[in-house]
Amino acid sequence: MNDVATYALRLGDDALILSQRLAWWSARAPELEEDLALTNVALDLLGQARPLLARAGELEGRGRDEDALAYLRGEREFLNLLIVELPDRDFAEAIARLLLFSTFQLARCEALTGSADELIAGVAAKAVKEVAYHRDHAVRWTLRLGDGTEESHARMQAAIERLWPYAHEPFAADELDLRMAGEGVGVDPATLRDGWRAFVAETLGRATLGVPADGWAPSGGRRGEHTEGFGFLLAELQSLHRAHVGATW
Amino acid sequence: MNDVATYALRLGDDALILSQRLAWWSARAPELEEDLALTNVALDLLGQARPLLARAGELEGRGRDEDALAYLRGEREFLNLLIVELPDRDFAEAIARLLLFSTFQLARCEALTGSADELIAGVAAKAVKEVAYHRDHAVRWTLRLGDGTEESHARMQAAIERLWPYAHEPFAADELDLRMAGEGVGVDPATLRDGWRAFVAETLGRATLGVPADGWAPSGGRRGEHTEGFGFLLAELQSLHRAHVGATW
Amino acid sequence: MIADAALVEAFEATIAADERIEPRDWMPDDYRATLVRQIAQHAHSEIIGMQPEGNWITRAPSLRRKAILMAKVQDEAGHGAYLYSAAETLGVSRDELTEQLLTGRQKYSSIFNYPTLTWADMGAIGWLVDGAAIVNQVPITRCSYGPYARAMVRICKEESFHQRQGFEILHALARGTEAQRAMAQDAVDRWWWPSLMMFGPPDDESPHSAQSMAWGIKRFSNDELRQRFVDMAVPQAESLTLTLPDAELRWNEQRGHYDFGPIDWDEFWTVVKGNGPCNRQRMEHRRAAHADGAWVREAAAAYAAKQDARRVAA
Amino acid sequence: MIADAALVEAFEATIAADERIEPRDWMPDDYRATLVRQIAQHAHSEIIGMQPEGNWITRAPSLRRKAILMAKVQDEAGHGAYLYSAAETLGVSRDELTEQLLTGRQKYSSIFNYPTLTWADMGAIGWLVDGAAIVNQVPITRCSYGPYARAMVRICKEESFHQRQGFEILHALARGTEAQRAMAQDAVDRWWWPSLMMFGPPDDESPHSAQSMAWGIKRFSNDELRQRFVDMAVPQAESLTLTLPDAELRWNEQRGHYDFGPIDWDEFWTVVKGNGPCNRQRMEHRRAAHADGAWVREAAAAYAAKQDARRVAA
Repeated sequence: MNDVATYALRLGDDALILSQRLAWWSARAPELEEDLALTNVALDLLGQARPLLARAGELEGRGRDEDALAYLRGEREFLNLLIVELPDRDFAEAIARLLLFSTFQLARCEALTGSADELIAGVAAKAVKEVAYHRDHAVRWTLRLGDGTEESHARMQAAIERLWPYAHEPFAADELDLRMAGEGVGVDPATLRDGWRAFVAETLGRATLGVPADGWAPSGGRRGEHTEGFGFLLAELQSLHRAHVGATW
Repeated sequence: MNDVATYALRLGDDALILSQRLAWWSARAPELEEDLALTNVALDLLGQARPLLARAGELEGRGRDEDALAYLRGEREFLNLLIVELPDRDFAEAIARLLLFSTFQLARCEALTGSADELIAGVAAKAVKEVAYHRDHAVRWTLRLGDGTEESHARMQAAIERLWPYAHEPFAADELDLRMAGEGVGVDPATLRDGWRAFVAETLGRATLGVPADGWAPSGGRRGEHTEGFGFLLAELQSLHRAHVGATW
Repeated sequence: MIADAALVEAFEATIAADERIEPRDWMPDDYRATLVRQIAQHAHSEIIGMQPEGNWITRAPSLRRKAILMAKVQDEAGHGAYLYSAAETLGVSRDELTEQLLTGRQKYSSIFNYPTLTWADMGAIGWLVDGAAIVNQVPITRCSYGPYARAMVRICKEESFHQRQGFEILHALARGTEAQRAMAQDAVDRWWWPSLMMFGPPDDESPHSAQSMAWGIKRFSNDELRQRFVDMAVPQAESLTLTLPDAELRWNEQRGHYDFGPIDWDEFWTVVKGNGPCNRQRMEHRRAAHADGAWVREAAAAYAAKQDARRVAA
Repeated sequence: MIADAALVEAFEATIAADERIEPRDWMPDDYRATLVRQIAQHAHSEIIGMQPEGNWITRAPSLRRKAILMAKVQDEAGHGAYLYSAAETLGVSRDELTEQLLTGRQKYSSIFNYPTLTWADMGAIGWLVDGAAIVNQVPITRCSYGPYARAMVRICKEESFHQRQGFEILHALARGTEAQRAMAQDAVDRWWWPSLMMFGPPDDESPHSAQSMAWGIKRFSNDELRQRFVDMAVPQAESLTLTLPDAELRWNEQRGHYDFGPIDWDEFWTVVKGNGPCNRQRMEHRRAAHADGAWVREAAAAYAAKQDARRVAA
């Protein structure tokens, strides 16, 4: 795959995999309105993923469409960040992840509206509004949970602590990121870090939550080195498609 | 598939699917010895399943081997009883299921040692000893949990209640069962019911546990109508094999 | 309290004129209770109905189908929300209704007590179950109770969209591989009879129907609606090149309708009474989701109370 | 308490004669502590080591491979059990050792803090990780402490069986489809360097080694064992037609050994200190399994106590 295709695939995989995780909440959310809201987020992300995967396939030029890329790659070929693939153990983790990721994603989308790749720019422009809503939603719940009951505060703090290590990877630029930034296709994510940190810290502060200490910073998603749970996510996602080789749906 | 092939497949699927469920306990059991014991049971069952699936494939005569039957059938083609496919929510459920199923399976194996199908007879003869151990193991834990602490008693009673409805299906003979019994290949499971009930009731009594009332009696496994969780079990079981069409391992 | 004769008269005149009763209008207690029961059951059906289809979201076989299915399940949540709001106009809170569902005192449609065993069930549910729902619900858009009628207008529009999507799923499968075609036929075989049962017991065993008809809540009898559904489904099945699992199904020139075989009412009552394949599972799932979410709802309430207190203090 | 000079002399004579110290023999406190630490770490490694391989049991690609993998993971549980028994002969209970593991005061081998990302990792772990373990452990079959030495005889036999199975997995993959071959090479690329780290820090940074050598607990230095492993692995890699990810790897005629590139000791220490990819996950998993099983262990204890009481009463 060429650089732009790989770059589009990274963006698409982030959205696809988080959408898959959020879809789990369908018929499981704490209240009906939240079921609607989380599914909305999942649908927005899926809507972002599809043209990005299609674009990656088109640039690759080997005839792979969005479904070939979603359903017929193995664990080591997915390029999403680790933070989007972690399973949620409770609602606090779903919200903590959405806060940490959508704050990053929004900044990335804003930067990518100027991408030299028209498709990427177009998806980003559309996504800015969507992701701004995701972030607002996460902020609202962070406040409610952080400044709610003793239990919700403890759970939300634990969720933030658990996810914090995975919030470093998005900002660690590799050579591809730098080349793409240089060519005006992408953005150097390191440049988004300060703004991200300021926003997250302010939100956590308002929610009476502490900002965790930095330390362990796992990475590997961009190289296809995922967490052990990721293979199970893919097994489920791909099971039906793979069981019917060559079928159309 | 002809009758004997289908019959062998039913027996094989019962063993394969329970083995898969028990394998989940690896590195998750309450103590090291129990990790060893549950894996032993799972290994025994897998060892029973393999020749039975192979025999089904051989009788079918379409070139399907044990792996083709295990990995390349869909949800609707598996013929195992529902009780073996249910996920365990705690250790009490694992034990309750093992008690209810292995008591049935032991009686069935004893009957099948005289099967007109040599392979089935041979597998049954070997399995009698293994399944007798499984049942003993389940009995020992039923006593410990039933007559242990207040919590363990409550959990074990709840587990028995939860699984009880699924303990009727094994004894409901369909036409294939009756034909196979008539031809001396199989056994009419209805004839095993009284012995099963006596043993289970006596064990529960010794464990200070109540025998649940009969009522709801779900079935469908023998027709390939499974519980909704079964598709996820298969997705996991088959994921790797299906991802590499035609590969050997 | 004895109703004022003038109020009764006004209510009856509104019904007679086929106009709408609105929340602030006087209405008989039985009318209110009947509506609450029916709207609640309908709302609960939407909520429980999310489970069998939600079961396939993570495994949908293409991204396009996944998006459509997610949106559909989301619509069901939305329908549940409108309907709870409609019920609230009758003076019951959503919390009360939820409680009634979770304790089993109010029902939901029995159709959702069947499992979704394959992807083709997404097609069969859309085509048959939503199809039957539409036949049931279109007359309710003219229901005498305004909020219910208006909710139903919106719901029916979306349901018909869902029905078309279900039909498309089956259409693609029926024209797909041999395995896909078999999957489609199997799903139709399993969902056909339960769909016919969705219209409820035969007219001669449906005790509440007459009063509901008189009140303009119900417009057609169970058997009339069932016939309408069969008449609609048969040609659609033909265009899908799938068969319906009823050897007695044939056009009756004289009646101008399709005749169909006897329904297994024993099965119907078994499922209604709680012994369908998934009754326990559906309720356990809903209770678990509700229980798991309790701390979140408490947090939201506590936060709101704190915010109010801050506003007052400021 | 000051040790009796005769006891010290007897201990040292046993060591000098390369005979075995047995549980009832007198031994220096430090000797005992060193052994407890080493055996416990070894036992914990077996227990934690069940996780990365257990991760693939439910997904093994053939029933034969599934059975072999289940049996292997079971053997690891068995090894853990022998080793805990060996440690118990030194006066620590399994409960204490479990506590030390769960609180992080005792370690397990860092190799298990790497994830198993594909099926080929089952091959690479068997071939490289078990291979390295065998090189480490074979000398321990001659350890001065009898119970540990004897446990190790049995363990080494099984490990060498596991190593062959791992080699076979890779062999099948390397001769399989293009995707399988790539999977095998990728696994070897990821597991090679961590396997070399299994022998511990270089000799000049391994403070405890000298005393362990003097006591006959350790027989060869870390670097000697590492070299032995490399010398063994290189021709095996060739026979697998897979490459090892080290451009500096080449035969050194003069030394009669393979030279190899520098090891990234920063990575080693990062993982040892708890920041490998899976340290947290492994510990959380073990703690959760232990906590989830607490009620079961309590029930077993309560039942046993009741049985004892009944026996006494009878």
